[in-house]
Amino acid sequence: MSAYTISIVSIIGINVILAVSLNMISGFCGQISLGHGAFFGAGAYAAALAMFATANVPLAVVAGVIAGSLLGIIVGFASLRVRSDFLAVTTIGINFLFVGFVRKQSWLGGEMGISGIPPTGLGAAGNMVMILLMACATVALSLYVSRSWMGFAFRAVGEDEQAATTLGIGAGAYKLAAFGIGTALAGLAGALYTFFTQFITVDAFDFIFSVMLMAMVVIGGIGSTWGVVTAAVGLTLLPEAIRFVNDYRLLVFGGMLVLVIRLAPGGLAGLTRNLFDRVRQA
Amino acid sequence: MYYIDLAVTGISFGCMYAMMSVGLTLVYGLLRILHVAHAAVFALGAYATVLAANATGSLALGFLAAIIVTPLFGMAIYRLLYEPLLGYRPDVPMIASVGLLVLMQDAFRVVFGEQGVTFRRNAFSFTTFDFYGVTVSAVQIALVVTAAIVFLGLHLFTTRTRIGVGWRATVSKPRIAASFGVDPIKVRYLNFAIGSALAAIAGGLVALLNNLVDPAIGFVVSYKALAIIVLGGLGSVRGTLIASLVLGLVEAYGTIFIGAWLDRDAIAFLALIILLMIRPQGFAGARAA
Amino acid sequence: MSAVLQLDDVAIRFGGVQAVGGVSCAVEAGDFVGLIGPNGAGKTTLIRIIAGLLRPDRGKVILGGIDVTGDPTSARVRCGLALTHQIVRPFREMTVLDNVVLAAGIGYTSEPLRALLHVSRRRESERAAAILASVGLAGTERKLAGALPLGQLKRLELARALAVSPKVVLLDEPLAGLNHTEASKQVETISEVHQRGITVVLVEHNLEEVMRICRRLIVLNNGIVIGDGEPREVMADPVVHDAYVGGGMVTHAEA
Amino acid sequence: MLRQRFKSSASGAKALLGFASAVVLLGAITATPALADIKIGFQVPLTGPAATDGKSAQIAGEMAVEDINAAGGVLGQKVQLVTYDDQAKSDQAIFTANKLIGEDGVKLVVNGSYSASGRAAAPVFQKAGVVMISAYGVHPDITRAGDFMFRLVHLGPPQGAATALYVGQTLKLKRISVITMDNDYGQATMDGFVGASSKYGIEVVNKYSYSLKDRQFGSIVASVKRDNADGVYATGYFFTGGPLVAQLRAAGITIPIIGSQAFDSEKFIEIAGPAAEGTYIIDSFDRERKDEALQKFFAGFKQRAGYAPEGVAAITYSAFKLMADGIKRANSTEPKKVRDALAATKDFPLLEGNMNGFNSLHEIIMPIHVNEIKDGKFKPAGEIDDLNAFAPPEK
Repeated sequence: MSAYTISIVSIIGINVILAVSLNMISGFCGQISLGHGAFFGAGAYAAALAMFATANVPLAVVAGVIAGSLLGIIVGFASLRVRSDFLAVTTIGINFLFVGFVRKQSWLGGEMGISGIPPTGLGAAGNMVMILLMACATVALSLYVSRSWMGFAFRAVGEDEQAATTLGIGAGAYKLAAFGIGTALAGLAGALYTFFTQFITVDAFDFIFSVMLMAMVVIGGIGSTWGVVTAAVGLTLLPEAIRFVNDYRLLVFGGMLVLVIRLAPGGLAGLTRNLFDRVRQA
Repeated sequence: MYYIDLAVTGISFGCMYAMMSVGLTLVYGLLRILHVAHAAVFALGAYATVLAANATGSLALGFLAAIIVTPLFGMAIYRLLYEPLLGYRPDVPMIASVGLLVLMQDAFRVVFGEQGVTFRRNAFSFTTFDFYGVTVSAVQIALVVTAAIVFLGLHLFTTRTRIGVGWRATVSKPRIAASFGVDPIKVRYLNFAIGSALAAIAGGLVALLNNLVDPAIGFVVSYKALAIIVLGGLGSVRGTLIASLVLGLVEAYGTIFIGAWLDRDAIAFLALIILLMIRPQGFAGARAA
Repeated sequence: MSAVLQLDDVAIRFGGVQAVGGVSCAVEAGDFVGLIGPNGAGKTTLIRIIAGLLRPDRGKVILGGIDVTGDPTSARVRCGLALTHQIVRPFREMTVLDNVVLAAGIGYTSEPLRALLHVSRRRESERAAAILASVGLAGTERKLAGALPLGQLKRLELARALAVSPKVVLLDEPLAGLNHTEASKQVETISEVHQRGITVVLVEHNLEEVMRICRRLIVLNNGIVIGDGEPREVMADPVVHDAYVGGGMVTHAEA
Repeated sequence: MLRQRFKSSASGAKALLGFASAVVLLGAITATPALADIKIGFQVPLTGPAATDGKSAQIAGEMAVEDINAAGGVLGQKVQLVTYDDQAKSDQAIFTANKLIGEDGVKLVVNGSYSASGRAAAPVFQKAGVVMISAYGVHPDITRAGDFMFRLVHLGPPQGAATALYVGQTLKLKRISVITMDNDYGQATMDGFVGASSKYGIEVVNKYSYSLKDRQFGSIVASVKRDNADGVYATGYFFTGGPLVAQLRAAGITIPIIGSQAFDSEKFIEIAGPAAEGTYIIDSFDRERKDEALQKFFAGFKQRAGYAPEGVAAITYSAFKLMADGIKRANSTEPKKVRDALAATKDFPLLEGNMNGFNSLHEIIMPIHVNEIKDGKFKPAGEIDDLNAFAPPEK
């Protein structure tokens, strides 16, 4: 396997974790978050610091997960206080605050970022395998959650919070749970990203990146794990496979986002379901 | 003098933010959509101003071109993007709007180039006045004066003219307004037209102030204006005006006094998040709740 | 018999208006109570307080002996309270069956961690199907809830309320918007619910039906209780009568 | 909700399919590679916030390769450019580096991007034994990644130190207000200036900073006015420096303004207009040098891009010329031999002037040229040739 394949598979794995975890917050539980990059970044920075302190990979993963979910639960508490459209703006705000804060922190490398992060010792291929395993675990978790009573309750909260409450479902607790799980996974992705690049700068976690993640979720079909996985893989590969997409990346992604919402709001998942229904009818 | 200089800066920032955001808040008030692509309208206004001004040699024609082109664009966004999505929850058109902004921003880059465009003749940009040691530039004065005219005009329009009253009524009580013969669809187009035209004027003025229109010009608007209209209590024009001025001043002083640990963009959002935690319904209260 | 639902001097003010001004009452287990009053009497406010959507300025709400005044709605539901909304709120994108299954799963969903650890819905599906049949919705299980007509949605609302295994159900205008046939069907179902031993508190404008099925009537006016007791006796009380006539509400109370 | 309406999306499916096939078709047309002998990898930021510089670098790179091939290529072989967009982001840089190594089998690379890219790509290339010349990435980490790394631009701190020398000794300014752009380039350069300032008797009156996205500097301008300093030193790019200088002058501040290297663009003069007059730009390239290659490049670039080349373009062009020269001197495309040839470079003519060579860390050794804006043009305002005053770090 060439170094190129290894790195593209690694990035795909990381993007899958990010998109699937965002889908748990925004798709399953209906809490639109446009600041997923912040949790990703928190995990990456925490893992980087942990690697410098201990050079212990599991510990760094744990640090990333904790940092991501801590920030996530704080935002989750905010989500309990604000209306849903305020939440989108609040999460954008969290993203800008995170970037604006880290930029100025010399202990986090400020603008320079953090480089020379100790390697995991697994090599590029080993890292890739680790990333893939984590991505598979994330997908499995997502599939499990959507089948469990928790996923059921998430759907209820996402659709009508008050109605859910009258069925004994504590909407607040579930929103926190969604943010907690989703952002913990984003933190995990952050740690893996740190292992992959061994060098992080805050620009990698900006608002535009969060928008790209949301694009993956929406294009894949909000709420559908497999749809989102497909979109994450496809949208990561597309610029690689097609030169035109590479040169006009934002044009294409933005355009796809608009077209999908406008013409096929169910995303890829909706399209397949639709096709499947028609085949069955025929 | 120094603090007055900063205040002048802050007020002119504030007026600029107010004109950028008022269209956004109008759209929200009417349709409950966070019209993020308003930033693309703003950028289009800036490009139209500079390109038309350079082509004709007249700044006035530049602005005229901008306030002709952008309302059309704004109304097209409503017709082609938002109207078909009105039945969905508000997140859906918002995400589409974000997509449109990203698309437009890259389109500006492709069409007008990475380098950006500058005014060929722009004496206006470099004219300043000195009031007892406080320096005020012509563009700053233009910003404040335009904002004052615009907001006063908006106020008069919505209280004194038939169509304006109908518009305001539609925003607050759509059904009652409809029963009095106000066509809600017309009002929506009017809403987008006026909001877009205001953004275009703001865009043109910012273009003058920077003497540069680059593809990223709208981006700052997109997120800062969002913060502002939430601070202003979504849908409230007066709240937006107040929030803009406050944010302008906070930024003007904040850049100097807290710039060492937080950058300017983050200041707006820090204020936003603090406010939302204390008053989840925003400055202007429960009007949009 | 002990009180399943007890209000203790509950009061709330909105601005200058005393919407509810010190209401105390106890609903015994197995009772069937109608809560009535003219428009603006404070019924809706009181229901919102009982449901946990509003917090009273003073007083207590006690459910099955537990003070739940500070608890959110979901916690009250777990204490044995069930609610139906005046305006129906089904999960429109779920099937009818899923709507009820979700309610029947309250044992899992009341605790996110427990919800995460359980997957099987078989038992709840069976129970939900039975409940749907009991309210006359058999055959609609696979339809999307959003596709049901209003009459059926009202019954779905009731089915969901039953599925949480409540001790007491609070029905907020379950007949509103129904035609005559639908209404009498719905009344029948409610009676059956009561016969199963569930305490019912019914808020309804349709006084005729209320008089017919309730065992006890509580009348609110201007935020206070002006009558409480056996329906016919209460309606015969001149104070109640005046309030109703004075409130502009022509009734068939004597009919 | 979104899931609600998927039934109505049949037309959507068609439209999407149509769009996708159009994209695929376009891709097929543009992706056919031309066969060539020596591949040189090229990482440039074509999208994202660094696209302005990336575009110039890309044009310059293409011109360089065309010029090299027009002159008969290298070792009798043609040079082929393999360009990838790294968005000036670290993950994309790693990604495209691996792609260059693994897919394209490239052994020689020019990184025409910012530090974030160069820093991330350097260890990857080093490990694979690929020679990389960073054209204008200023972070020290790039060359520290190993001996296959070279840099053609002065490091941030030496640039800053040279600026202090020029400000203190040539311009003889004592009290300076400094304005830092918040990115690695802006910060590193400013650190060099502040660190060396006391050596030349400069007092830093006050420090301010702004973000890459800022175009309005009212607060900073008001503060600088109050500082009452002898001069202002600002780091930044032309698109931030242009508005900054215009606003400083508009506020009636008449003291000398000294700008950092990335102010170097015709666009800077265009944006700042008459306010640009008298601005000093440190490490800006001498456009008037009587050099045939320079004048030819200047005209060619302008014709091709529609605007005059800036420092970034010149240095990227030079990077390719140097790479070709390295191959020639090594008489091989073997990376190790090219590396040794490059390390031994002496007095090589870059577009910006002759470079003396590389130090042990493969940092460039070369005098720093200063321009001053006069009559809307870049005019030479001296050389800083005390090489010891801004010596880059050694291995």
